[in-house]
Amino acid sequence: MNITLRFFGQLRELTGKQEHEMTVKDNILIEDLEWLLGQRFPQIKEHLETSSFSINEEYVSRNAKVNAGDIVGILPPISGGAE
Amino acid sequence: MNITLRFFGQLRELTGKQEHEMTVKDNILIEDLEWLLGQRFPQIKEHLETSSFSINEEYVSRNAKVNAGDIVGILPPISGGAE
Amino acid sequence: MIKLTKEPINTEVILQNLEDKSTGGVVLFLGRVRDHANNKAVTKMDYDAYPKMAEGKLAEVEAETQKRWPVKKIIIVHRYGSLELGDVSVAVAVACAHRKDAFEACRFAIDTLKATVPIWKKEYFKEGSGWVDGVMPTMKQAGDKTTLQ
Amino acid sequence: MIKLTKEPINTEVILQNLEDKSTGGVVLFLGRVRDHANNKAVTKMDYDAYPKMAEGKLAEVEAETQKRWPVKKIIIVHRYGSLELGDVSVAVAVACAHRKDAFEACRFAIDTLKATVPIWKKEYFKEGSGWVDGVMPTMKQAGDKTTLQ
Repeated sequence: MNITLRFFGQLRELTGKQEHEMTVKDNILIEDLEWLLGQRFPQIKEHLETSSFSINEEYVSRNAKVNAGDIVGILPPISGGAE
Repeated sequence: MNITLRFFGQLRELTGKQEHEMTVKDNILIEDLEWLLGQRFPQIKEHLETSSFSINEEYVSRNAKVNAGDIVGILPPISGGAE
Repeated sequence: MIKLTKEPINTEVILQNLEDKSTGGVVLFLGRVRDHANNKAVTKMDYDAYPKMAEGKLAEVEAETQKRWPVKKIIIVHRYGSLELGDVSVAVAVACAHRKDAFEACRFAIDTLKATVPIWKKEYFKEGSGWVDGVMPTMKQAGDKTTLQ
Repeated sequence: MIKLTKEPINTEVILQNLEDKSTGGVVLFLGRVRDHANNKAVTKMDYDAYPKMAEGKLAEVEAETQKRWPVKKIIIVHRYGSLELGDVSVAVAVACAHRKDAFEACRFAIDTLKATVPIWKKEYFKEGSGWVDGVMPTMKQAGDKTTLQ
């Protein structure tokens, strides 16, 4: 199935990509996608552990299932607002 | 000696006076002045106990001494600002 | 900066005067005349003040707040006289490097102001009016709660 | 009301929109771009956002704050894009009948916003730049601290 990845902040800079289409096995879990991303984008491998994932604009846990056509966000630690 | 009294808020309304000159015995204590005021202005007698006193724009306690020429404020409970 | 004034409080000017590139957190508190009190409709509000003393106490609030928190800028303005519904009666604005300090300092300043600055409110209702019950002023700041005897 | 915008944040308009005769207490928090971070001079700041998701999270912050406090009006505006020193990056304004609620609600809203809204900051120094270390977003609000695994 096909899904769309979106990278933000430092991850966007490191991958050089804002959006990226990817073909993955049906109903892949986020934790397996995380492993795949580490293979495909070794430059962000060390950041994936501290990143969060979203599916269609909602935070999800590592055991969430991805469906065909989903938009998966890979979100480094957030730092909005002021301290 | 002569002193000047200043009334505020409800006390000003009840006495009908903003400022009032008064002759009192030298070095009178605030607590004795409070008693005198209750005699002179019976309409505020019940309010004096919950009021505060100032001498020359500083809060003072009941055992403070008043000097000639002092400005004595009689201040009902304050309610500035918003809740 | 502190100010006691009969003029309307201009929040825009206050925020302009609070500009400071070294501060990341600004907290502004505004007290406004509310249209109700104890379930009764209020129509307007008079503020009586002991002006010279109130200015001295406002300055003490400013100094004590600066002593307790790393405040870069602080502006306290209190209005008195006759106010309409919705009018701002008091503004406290604080700028600090960090937001935690700005919140705490602003809260301390308004709480201490309420406990020490000699200002009295008279509420007007559709029928009648009355002075608002207040508190005995504290000798110093809200920190020590020694009430005058 | 919530807004995510690339335009400068107009605090005057925010305060105007917060006018309400039934509320006696208003607290406005402003986050601004600071000229220093970790003892290094900052020259400007870029804010990256996941816009659609950030708007959803801002709306959740608004709703949760309204659920927990008797908030009459609440306005949350976050800016993103390229900001200069002193620019307001975020504004949270709350109007309540009483000031205690206004302070607590405003503080909760900005703390929760920081913990949940997907926005990233990149600091620029005289030499070089770097993404600001952040926090793992919490699943829900700052109230429950469940961090995503």
